Amino acid sequence: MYRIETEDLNVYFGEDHILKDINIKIKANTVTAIIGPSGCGKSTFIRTLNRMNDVIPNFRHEGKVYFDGKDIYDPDVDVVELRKKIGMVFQKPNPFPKSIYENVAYGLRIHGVTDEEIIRKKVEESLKAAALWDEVKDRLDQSAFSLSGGQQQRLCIARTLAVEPEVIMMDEPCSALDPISTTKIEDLIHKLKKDYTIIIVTHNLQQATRVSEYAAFFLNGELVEYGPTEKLFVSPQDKRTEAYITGRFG
Amino acid sequence: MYRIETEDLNVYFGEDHILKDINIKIKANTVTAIIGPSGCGKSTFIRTLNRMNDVIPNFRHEGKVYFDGKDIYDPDVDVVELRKKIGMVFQKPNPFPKSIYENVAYGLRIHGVTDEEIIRKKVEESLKAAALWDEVKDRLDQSAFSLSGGQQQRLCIARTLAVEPEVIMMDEPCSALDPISTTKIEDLIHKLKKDYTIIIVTHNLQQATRVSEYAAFFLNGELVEYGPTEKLFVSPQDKRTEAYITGRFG
Amino acid sequence: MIKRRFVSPQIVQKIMNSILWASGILTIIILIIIIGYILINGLPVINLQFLTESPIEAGRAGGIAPMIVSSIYVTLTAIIVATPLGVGAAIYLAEYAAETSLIKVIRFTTQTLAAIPSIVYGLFGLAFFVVFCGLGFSLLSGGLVLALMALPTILYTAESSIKAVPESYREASLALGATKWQTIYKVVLPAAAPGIATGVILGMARALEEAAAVMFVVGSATDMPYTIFDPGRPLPLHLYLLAVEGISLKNAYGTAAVLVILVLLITITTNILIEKHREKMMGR
Amino acid sequence: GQKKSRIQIAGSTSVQPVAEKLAQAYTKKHPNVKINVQGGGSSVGITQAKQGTIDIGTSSKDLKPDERQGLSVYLIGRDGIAIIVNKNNPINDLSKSQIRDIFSGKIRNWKEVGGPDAKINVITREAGSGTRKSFEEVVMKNEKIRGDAIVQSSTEAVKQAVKNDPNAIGYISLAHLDESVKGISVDGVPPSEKTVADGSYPIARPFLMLVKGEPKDIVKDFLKFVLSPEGQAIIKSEKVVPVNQCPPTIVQKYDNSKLR
Amino acid sequence: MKDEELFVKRILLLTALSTIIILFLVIIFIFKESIPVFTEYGVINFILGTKWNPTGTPPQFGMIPLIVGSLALTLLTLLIATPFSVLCAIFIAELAPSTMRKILKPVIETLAGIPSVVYGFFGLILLVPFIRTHLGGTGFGLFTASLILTIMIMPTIISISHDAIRSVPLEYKEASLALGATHWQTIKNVILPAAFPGIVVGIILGMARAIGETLAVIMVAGNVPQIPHSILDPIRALTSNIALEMGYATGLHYSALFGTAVVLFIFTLILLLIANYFQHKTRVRIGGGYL
Ligand SMILES: Nc1ncnc2c1ncn2[C@@H]1O[C@H](COP(=O)(O)OP(=O)(O)OP(=O)(O)O)[C@@H](O)[C@H]1O
Ligand SMILES: Nc1ncnc2c1ncn2[C@@H]1O[C@H](COP(=O)(O)OP(=O)(O)OP(=O)(O)O)[C@@H](O)[C@H]1O
Ligand SMILES: [Mg+2]
Ligand SMILES: [Mg+2]
Ligand SMILES: O=P([O-])([O-])[O-]
Repeated sequence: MYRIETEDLNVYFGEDHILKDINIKIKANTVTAIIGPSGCGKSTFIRTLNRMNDVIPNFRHEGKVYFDGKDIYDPDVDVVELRKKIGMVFQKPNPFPKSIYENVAYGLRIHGVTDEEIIRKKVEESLKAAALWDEVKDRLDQSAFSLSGGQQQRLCIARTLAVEPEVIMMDEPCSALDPISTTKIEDLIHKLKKDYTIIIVTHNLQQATRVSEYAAFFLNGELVEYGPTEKLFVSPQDKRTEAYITGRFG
Repeated sequence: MYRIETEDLNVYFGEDHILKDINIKIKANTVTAIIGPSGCGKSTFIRTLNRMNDVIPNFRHEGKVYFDGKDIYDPDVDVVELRKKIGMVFQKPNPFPKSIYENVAYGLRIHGVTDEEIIRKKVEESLKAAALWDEVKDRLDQSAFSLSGGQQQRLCIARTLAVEPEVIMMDEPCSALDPISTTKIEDLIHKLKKDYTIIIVTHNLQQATRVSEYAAFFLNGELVEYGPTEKLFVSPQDKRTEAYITGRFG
Repeated sequence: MIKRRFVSPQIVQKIMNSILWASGILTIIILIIIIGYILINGLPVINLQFLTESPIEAGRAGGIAPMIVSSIYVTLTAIIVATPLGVGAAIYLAEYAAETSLIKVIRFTTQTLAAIPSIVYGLFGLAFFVVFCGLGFSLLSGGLVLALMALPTILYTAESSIKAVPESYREASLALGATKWQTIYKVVLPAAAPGIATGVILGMARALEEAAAVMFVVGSATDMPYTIFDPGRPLPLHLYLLAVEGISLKNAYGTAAVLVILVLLITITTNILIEKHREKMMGR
Repeated sequence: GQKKSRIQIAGSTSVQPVAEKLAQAYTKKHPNVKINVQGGGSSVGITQAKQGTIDIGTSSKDLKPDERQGLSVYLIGRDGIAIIVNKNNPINDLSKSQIRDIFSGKIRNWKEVGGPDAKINVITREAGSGTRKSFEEVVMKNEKIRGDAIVQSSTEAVKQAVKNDPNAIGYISLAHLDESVKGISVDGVPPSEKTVADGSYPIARPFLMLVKGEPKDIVKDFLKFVLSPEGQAIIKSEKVVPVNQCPPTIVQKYDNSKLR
Repeated sequence: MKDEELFVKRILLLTALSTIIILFLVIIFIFKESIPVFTEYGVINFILGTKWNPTGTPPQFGMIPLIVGSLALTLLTLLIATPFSVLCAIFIAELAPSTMRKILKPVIETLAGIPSVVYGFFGLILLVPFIRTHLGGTGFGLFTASLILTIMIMPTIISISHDAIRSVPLEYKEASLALGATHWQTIKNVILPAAFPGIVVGIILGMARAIGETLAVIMVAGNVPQIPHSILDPIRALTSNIALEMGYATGLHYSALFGTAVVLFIFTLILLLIANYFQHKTRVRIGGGYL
């Protein structure tokens, strides 16, 4: 069984047809890269997978999205539970206007953990997993805004890890980061791969080849090509894929 | 004589040292590409060339910036004249909330042109030069916001052309555009090259090779390498340049 | 993750949902009942005669035409005086002033002006405009007092809408070789216009509804005023006197309804105008 | 013939309705004259008249000697002050001393004056009100109105309060008395224009018009109109006692006779 | 060109300075008229006096009952108005369907523009009798006045709080939801704290309106210059004191009413300073960036 599977998924924002007949099957514990030029629907796609698009007033979808075999748009699905299981990291680092510590603790607190000792441990653990602990351990009380962009992004990853999701989706997590931060986050993805199913949106094709096992190329809301990363980059089946990966646009 | 020349240019925002000892010489009627990862100072650099950074309260510079042999930071330089000569197109298309026509006419009006006939001619000419005329000629009265992103970006270019600058600087003009718009703008750059000196910031390395004759690689505020584009991409002198153009970060 | 709470967040969510709906609806109902009550009692009083005639016997009979004219005079005076001052100051604060101590002083001053009770403005108007400046009891004195009261509202709203104009517009203009003032005048102000208009409307609404501040300065003559140098009696003051002096409860309801309708009309038309402007600018 | 001119009147809000009626009648006869009647309060009338910024000031209370300096003061009528209770209150008659004790707080329950067992809610006017001043002078003498009495800012507000509260007592201008409340007898005398006029009803106060120095031209003409039978008839129609029905000893105190 | 720029800048500076000039004029003219009461009656006697009886012999001009009255009225009003307004703002911003919000927003704005006299009139006709029959007393008093003021300032607080809530970046909300927080948890833990400074602005403006309201309060508060012992007791606010007696006052009494305006002015100034401090503190506490 696939962890995530879509069947003829179509997404509309009001009149606009944003995603067209998307069929994709994602195995557990793999890293899938979503690539494609700006505006092709990458973000919309992953936001459909954890029903984040529900907050957009005129969002509408057709088709099915299965998570562990269950359609997540079924009326009896608990969205809160779903989002707990499918964590998400956004393109722009978006820490809360709270302290570093409270940012990571946030997820635990809302899920009912009150024992401060457990929270403290989990915060440390998550920050370590996100390769941020050493840099912030002496300033956990400081505002998250005092961190650099790369650190903020890793903080957001730590915040996501803290609630122990099964899937982590990242929307261009490195696009605003410097080389060193980028390297750190890529290393992190390598480390997380064995425990989590990871979906990463990126505009950096080299990054896609470095971190992912599968790659999906979106264009104008269509899934043009999907398969093992190496195959997609070395011998693309579709002309448009080839044009894109050779840098003819985007 | 070079059109633009910097001599040990250092730029600070408050305490932050953003640009470090930049020495660059740009010939007239060439296209120079500025490349480098996010935050390395590309935008800051080109904004220093038309004194756009003056609007930032804690901006400070050291060193010289010559435009046609004259230091633009001399007290007797008329900034308004300078900016007229060095046009600029921004990363995100930023048309004014006015009609298409008024967007292009704006520069003429502020420079004292009142004859509507002259303005009309110039608007048409500029829109033609920006390869936008055919698409908008029947709807000049409509809001500029009714255009697509790519059209808006070309409108911004037309707006810049209308005031007849000598240099055009573009800050990642295609980063938010679809493939077709990107191609149109690249074609446009090729066309403009013979009349204007062009500086283009881009994160798309293929684009840099396609449009530019010279390339400058920035990293952490330093100008790591500068030279003919082909040479820089084929046989980079610096390890960091090589790492970057082979996609190891960014 | 283990749950360690007896009431699940989902349940809390449901409870809070109900509380929010209940309090939201309740508040709105209460507020609407008041309007409804005024309108139900006041609308039957309103007819052409009521709107176009002068009051007879201090308002026991007849209409409220001079009060409508008085209200228009004082409100317009207030807006005409306060708008250039408020918008000018807003431009200065938003575009020219760095965070100097002068700015802090002006900001605190504006806050203070906004917080001064209207009755204090009334006393000031009496001592300054009426007596010191020799304007006497007149609609001009009233309008000037109201201008002072509307000023902070206009200033504050205009400042924040000017600040909300994207930096990219300014940069685009400057990059084309525009001077700072050209940029402000031709790009920033048009883009901020809807917000500034809202501020002016709010200031206008404040001037239109004020009774206490004008009580001691307009004189409360019931005659039709011809110029702003005449004394007059704006609608809210008329309402207060009618209700409190017990001249006519029926006409008090009518006057209240006219005021409510005026406020409604102003809000609705400006909303429409602003929407139109936005549509034209943004193409949506 | 006559060129257009204007008279400015300001002052007591109690006098204002009467003054407006007078002005209307006068301008009907003299279309070239325009009269503005404004409120502001008696003291506004006094000070503005003194400064000469208005032509005629009005007051619903007597002037102190120093206030009167430099002013011509004309009595245009007298207004009674009615003691009112709720219509459901069985009390019809109180003595002046009972009223005094109620307002000073010595009597606090209606049953002490023969009514039901209920607390008395005392309603008074604000300090400085002409009505209150006259009430205090005639009824309270040296006693003070109890400190926790509800203060209402106008005649009608007092009337509203008494109309709605079965246990309330208050006092208002006789001109405003109507069936919505009950005006009780004082020492057996019911409040009416007649009893005020003949002096048997004890609580009343003057309505005054004030002019700086001597009145001239149209101002003088207007004042003459006010004191003429026609003007006095208007005053009477407003339930104010006209001057010719007031005791001459009172009229003597003012400058009415000098107007001729 | 340069000259014109400078000229414009000067003019604009002048308009900005006009606020300072106006404030100075207000202060000078209000203080000037009040000097007699301070010099002849005495600052201490005036501000700390416990009796207001301007027509007594000798007249007494003690401010304490009025200060207490205004203070109690303001606090009680805020106590009632704040929770309801904030809940209502949350409802409109976060829960109400978008068509409902589009209707409610202008309705609330209209309500904020309804003349306060209308509210006072409503209170006099309906609320006073209601309170008397159901809660006792005369119906005029602190509680009635608070309710009227509450109704009056709620639209202000709702409208500003609503804007503050709506302007919290969507990113925060999404980040919280993406972690599996419920909507209410997100509102409570992320949206409200981030909107807090804006909500405080709304409360301050509402408070300023409550303190400054004159005529509506006169109509329902009972206007007794006394220190209230229960919330049903009648009180007199500083503003009411001025409006009630201004028409008749002369001499020292006139000056004492301008003195009341001075006290009122200082009163608002103090509250403003407290509010500023409070707002500043919450800003700093909330995070590195100003929100
Ligand atoms: N809330 C929305 N309402 C309407 N249209 C939207 C909305 N969000 C996105 N879109 C549109 O949907 C399309 C896909 O957007 P999406 O953000 O998914 O692109 P993307 O591939 O993530 O682009 P990028 O690389 O720039 O992030 C775009 O045309 C965009 O304009
Ligand atoms: N106004 C400012 N004040 C302080 N620091 C600034 C300011 N603008 C930019 N910086 C800093 O200057 C550095 C260079 O920024 P710049 O925008 O020039 O980078 P860039 O190369 O254009 O990046 P990108 O590709 O993301 O546009 C960054 O570290 C940025 O944080
Ligand atoms: Mg995206
Ligand atoms: Mg940049
Ligand atoms: O002067 P009065 O309003 O009390 O009649």
